[in-house]
Amino acid sequence: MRAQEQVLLKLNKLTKNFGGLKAVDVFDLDVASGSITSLIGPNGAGKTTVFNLITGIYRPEAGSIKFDGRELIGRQPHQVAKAGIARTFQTLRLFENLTCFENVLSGQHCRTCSGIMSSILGTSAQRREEAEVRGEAERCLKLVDMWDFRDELARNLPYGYRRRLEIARALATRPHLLVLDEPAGGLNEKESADLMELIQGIRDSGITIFLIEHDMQVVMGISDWVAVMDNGGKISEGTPYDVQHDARVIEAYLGTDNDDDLYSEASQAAGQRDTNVPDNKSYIGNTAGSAGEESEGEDRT
Amino acid sequence: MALFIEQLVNGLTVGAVYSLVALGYTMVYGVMRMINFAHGDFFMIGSYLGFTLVSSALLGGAIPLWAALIVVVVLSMAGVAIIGVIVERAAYRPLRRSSRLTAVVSAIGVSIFLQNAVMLIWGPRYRAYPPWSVPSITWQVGGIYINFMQVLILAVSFGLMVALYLFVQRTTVGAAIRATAIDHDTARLMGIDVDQIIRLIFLIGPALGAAAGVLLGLYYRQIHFTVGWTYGLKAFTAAIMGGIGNIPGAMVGGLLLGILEMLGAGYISSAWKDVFVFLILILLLMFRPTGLLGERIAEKV
Amino acid sequence: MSLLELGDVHIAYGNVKAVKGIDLVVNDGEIVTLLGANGAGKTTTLRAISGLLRLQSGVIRFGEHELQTMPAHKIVELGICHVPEGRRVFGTLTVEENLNLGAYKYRNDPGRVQSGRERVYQLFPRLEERQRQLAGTLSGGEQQMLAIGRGLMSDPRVLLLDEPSLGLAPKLVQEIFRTICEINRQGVTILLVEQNARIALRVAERAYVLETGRIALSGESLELRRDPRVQQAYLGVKEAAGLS
Amino acid sequence: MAERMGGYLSKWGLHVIIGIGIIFPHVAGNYWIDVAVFWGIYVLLGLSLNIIVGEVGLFNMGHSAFFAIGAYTTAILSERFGVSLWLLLPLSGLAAGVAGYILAKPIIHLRGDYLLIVTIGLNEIIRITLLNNPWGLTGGPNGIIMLDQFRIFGYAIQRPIDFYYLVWAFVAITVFVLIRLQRSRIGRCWNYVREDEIAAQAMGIDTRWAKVVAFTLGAAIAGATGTVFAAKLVVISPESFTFMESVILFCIVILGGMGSIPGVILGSAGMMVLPELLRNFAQYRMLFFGLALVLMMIFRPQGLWPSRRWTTILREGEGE
Repeated sequence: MRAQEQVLLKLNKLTKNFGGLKAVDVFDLDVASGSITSLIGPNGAGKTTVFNLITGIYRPEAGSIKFDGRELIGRQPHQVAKAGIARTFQTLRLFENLTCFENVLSGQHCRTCSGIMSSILGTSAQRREEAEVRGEAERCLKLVDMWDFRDELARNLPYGYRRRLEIARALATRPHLLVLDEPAGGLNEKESADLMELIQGIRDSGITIFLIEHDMQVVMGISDWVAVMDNGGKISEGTPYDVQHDARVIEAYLGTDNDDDLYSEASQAAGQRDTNVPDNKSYIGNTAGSAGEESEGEDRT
Repeated sequence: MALFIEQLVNGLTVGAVYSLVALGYTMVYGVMRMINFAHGDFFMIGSYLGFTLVSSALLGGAIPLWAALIVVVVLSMAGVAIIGVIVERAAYRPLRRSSRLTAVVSAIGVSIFLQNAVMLIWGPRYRAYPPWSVPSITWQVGGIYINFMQVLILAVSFGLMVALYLFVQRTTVGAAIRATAIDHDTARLMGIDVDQIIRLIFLIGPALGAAAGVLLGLYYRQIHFTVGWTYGLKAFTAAIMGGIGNIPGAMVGGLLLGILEMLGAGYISSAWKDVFVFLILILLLMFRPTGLLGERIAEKV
Repeated sequence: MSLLELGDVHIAYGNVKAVKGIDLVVNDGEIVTLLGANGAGKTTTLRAISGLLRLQSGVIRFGEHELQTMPAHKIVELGICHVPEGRRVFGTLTVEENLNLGAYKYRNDPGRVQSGRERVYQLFPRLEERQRQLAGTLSGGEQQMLAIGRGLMSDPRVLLLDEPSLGLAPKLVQEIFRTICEINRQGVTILLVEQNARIALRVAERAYVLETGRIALSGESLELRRDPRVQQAYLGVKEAAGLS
Repeated sequence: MAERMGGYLSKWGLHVIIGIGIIFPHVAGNYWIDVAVFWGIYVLLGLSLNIIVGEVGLFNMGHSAFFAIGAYTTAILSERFGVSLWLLLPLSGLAAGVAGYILAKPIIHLRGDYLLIVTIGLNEIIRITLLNNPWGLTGGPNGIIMLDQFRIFGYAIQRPIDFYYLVWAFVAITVFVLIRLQRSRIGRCWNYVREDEIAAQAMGIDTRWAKVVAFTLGAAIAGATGTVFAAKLVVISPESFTFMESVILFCIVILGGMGSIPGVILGSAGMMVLPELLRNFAQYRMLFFGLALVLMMIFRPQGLWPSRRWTTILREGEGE
């Protein structure tokens, strides 16, 4: 069934080293057009590096990235954006001292063309374009339900809204593929639920979604396809259900050690603590807890 | 060949002075990420203090001339170190949390203030160290001439640089300086009083600058209240060449700059030597954007 | 018995309030954990205790001292040590230099520094093997060991640990937490901030749950683990059930 | 004009200021009119540097190099070939702009302080080159004497009052152009680059291009200002284009408030007019001036008239 779907983004034998350390190691993945595809894996597995390779921030040592049939390797980040891939960042990168409206306007830059002269002269073409740009920004802000915040500086927004604003900004580039790096990081349950709805809405509007996420509730709830990464390589992929029951995935997340002795020691110290350890499988649902704010590349640079 | 070696020795002499001044720039930058534009003026004040001390009765002959000169250097260093600490407290500490450019303008204000203060105290005209302040001894080594001042400059500069290097690399306080340069907050968590470290930096840097000022005053004899800018700019260039924030870098950068300058003067023309130096700087930075020994800064994404 | 006490602590970054009135008590000898999502104010609270942040209002009491106006280095001298999130070892310094800096307040007492290092090497033998190596070349787990070891060098009465499990493989997390229990047994009181609620609630006696700058829940770890709200929000129990 | 300045001033306030500006030279002495002329020239230079430093956040401390290129282009072409100043105005701008483009292209990727020293280096290279009188073009340290003036239907603009109106007319035009740019796609993209370069790239902005455009435009405006300066000063020599000059321009932008047009106008007043006002203190005036700069930064780090956004960050920086 999967073979029949149209592939929008095709990663083929992607490899990236940082000073001898293989961050991404012969990684393959297809992202089907119109799907929500998730990339999961423990911290340091290389997920964010894959995103940085796709969006042109890093250049791979080997492999290819085909987007809609065209090769992306060698393109600058702004060219990738122009080609139709928009992204958000794990550690938010908003234009902090600009208003929400101005933040979203930035997405339209690569879809417009007025230059210095027409801006100075205020030609009719320029004014028309400006009106369109503003209209589009308004649409994107309203889409994420943030129109009321349009004149607020990005830095003054509550955390949850900052995440949404970044998505709105990315949408303003009118992408075919939206790449989200831990969109639910730091959100509470209600905010995560709203976010899932938002992401599904975006997908339904025809934009393919590729995301990294630690919150398994989000991943399993909305993904059509899940790929699992560990140590730079893909260890499993499939539907959410398949992945959850893959022994290799459970191992990657949990390690194989039995951790009973830790707790018995701890309980000796405390006197009387519960040593009842739940079985490994349920732990998967909890990896939300280990979602870090750190960038993955850190250990490697 | 003789010309080459002669210019090399001249270059090393001037370069050693640049290194001393560059150390002040680099240490302040390393710890505070700030360019202290007033640093050249510490150098200039040092040369004026030295001038006053030399002209006074100090060189009366009670102690040998070279020892008296060392005393002059030490006293000037102490005087300027006090000024350095005062400047830090009054003009920089209140700005520590503001933007870096704010601190740059404040430093420029300090520089204008110090220059004019010196002008009011010592007068606007050129001053000259008395001719008897330096013994006119010249040695001939393998076909080239080396004079007393060159030996004194090389000995004092290298002595100070080795001492500084050992202090920073081998002592716990030195490690605290390096730690503060890496991360203020974590340094504070170690129990390091960051304010105290910064005060220490503003004691050492200006003191080294003052030593350079006295030495160069003795070497060229003529001093003026505006030379701080000229030499400050050279030393700043040296610090950047070596990789700003890096202590061995400042030493290497200073020596390299001195040698380049003197070779440029010898082989091209002294009118164009600074053009030659800046061209090399620009070329260097085009290929090594963070200087010779500067760390590679890879921005975290 | 309370060793460290926070009373109605408020903290803001600019005009964004991060902590809105926290009361918290840590008793001598305990392990207490502070749980909550990203941005709930956990790290901010620790930074306020260690003097890196100023309070808007409130009191932080440590024994007979009031910490809220004290500079960070004085707080270290009193015996509170904060091991920051993300390890923050000094990468271009050697392991040994890092440890020595941890004992900065004993810098004039080489014997004390020496014995401190021996204690750390006993807890983390791997650090001894690498004492001459630059800290930046250590693996993530080793860096975490170094960060904790460096903290212990000041011989603290209270250790503030911020996310010691962050970015570590599960096996290493267990190793680190085993050592944390060991340190506690040696008499060091521990205030632990963790996102990994499951493991934190196992080693801690009591826990506070922060939500957007306020304490939402608090109590014995045992009770909290059975509290359905905690199970749902932090342990994923509901989802776990849904999975299988 | 009035409606465009509306973002900064009430319409009424603007009219009053324009009114005062028109009346001023009729009540003031020639000395103060001259001060106002130089103020205007520094406003033009400050505005041009503000594009680079304030809008895009590039540390350029060698801006007087472009000013020099413009002034020398004017002086040389006017004296040797008798080219009219009205023609030289765009020509000098073009020359400086082209120089800016060529010089900026290979160095624009440098970060903060490294770019700062390179621009200082360029400034020095150009100043020393002018000083060394290559091919006998620049007249060495004595410079070039330029006798031609701006002429309007044969009327030579020579008196201070004429210059006053000329310069401030140029200021008005430049302000108009810059406000248009600030509110356009180009101006916005400069701010995106200043705020976060990586995010700007991810939004599809060619940040290198944006920076080079800003640098070129800033250099061009400074170059055109060089023509006005040459006409006013008569003697063009390297000492007008030193590193110190660039530092003053840099201070104007920061003192006024980065990215703020009225800030530049006030900042130049601070850097040019304040020392004149301090003349009563005779030899102490520069001492006070240095002190004033420090105090300004301590008590008003966001600048005299900050643009809206910069206020917020600096205010919060203080509070922490």
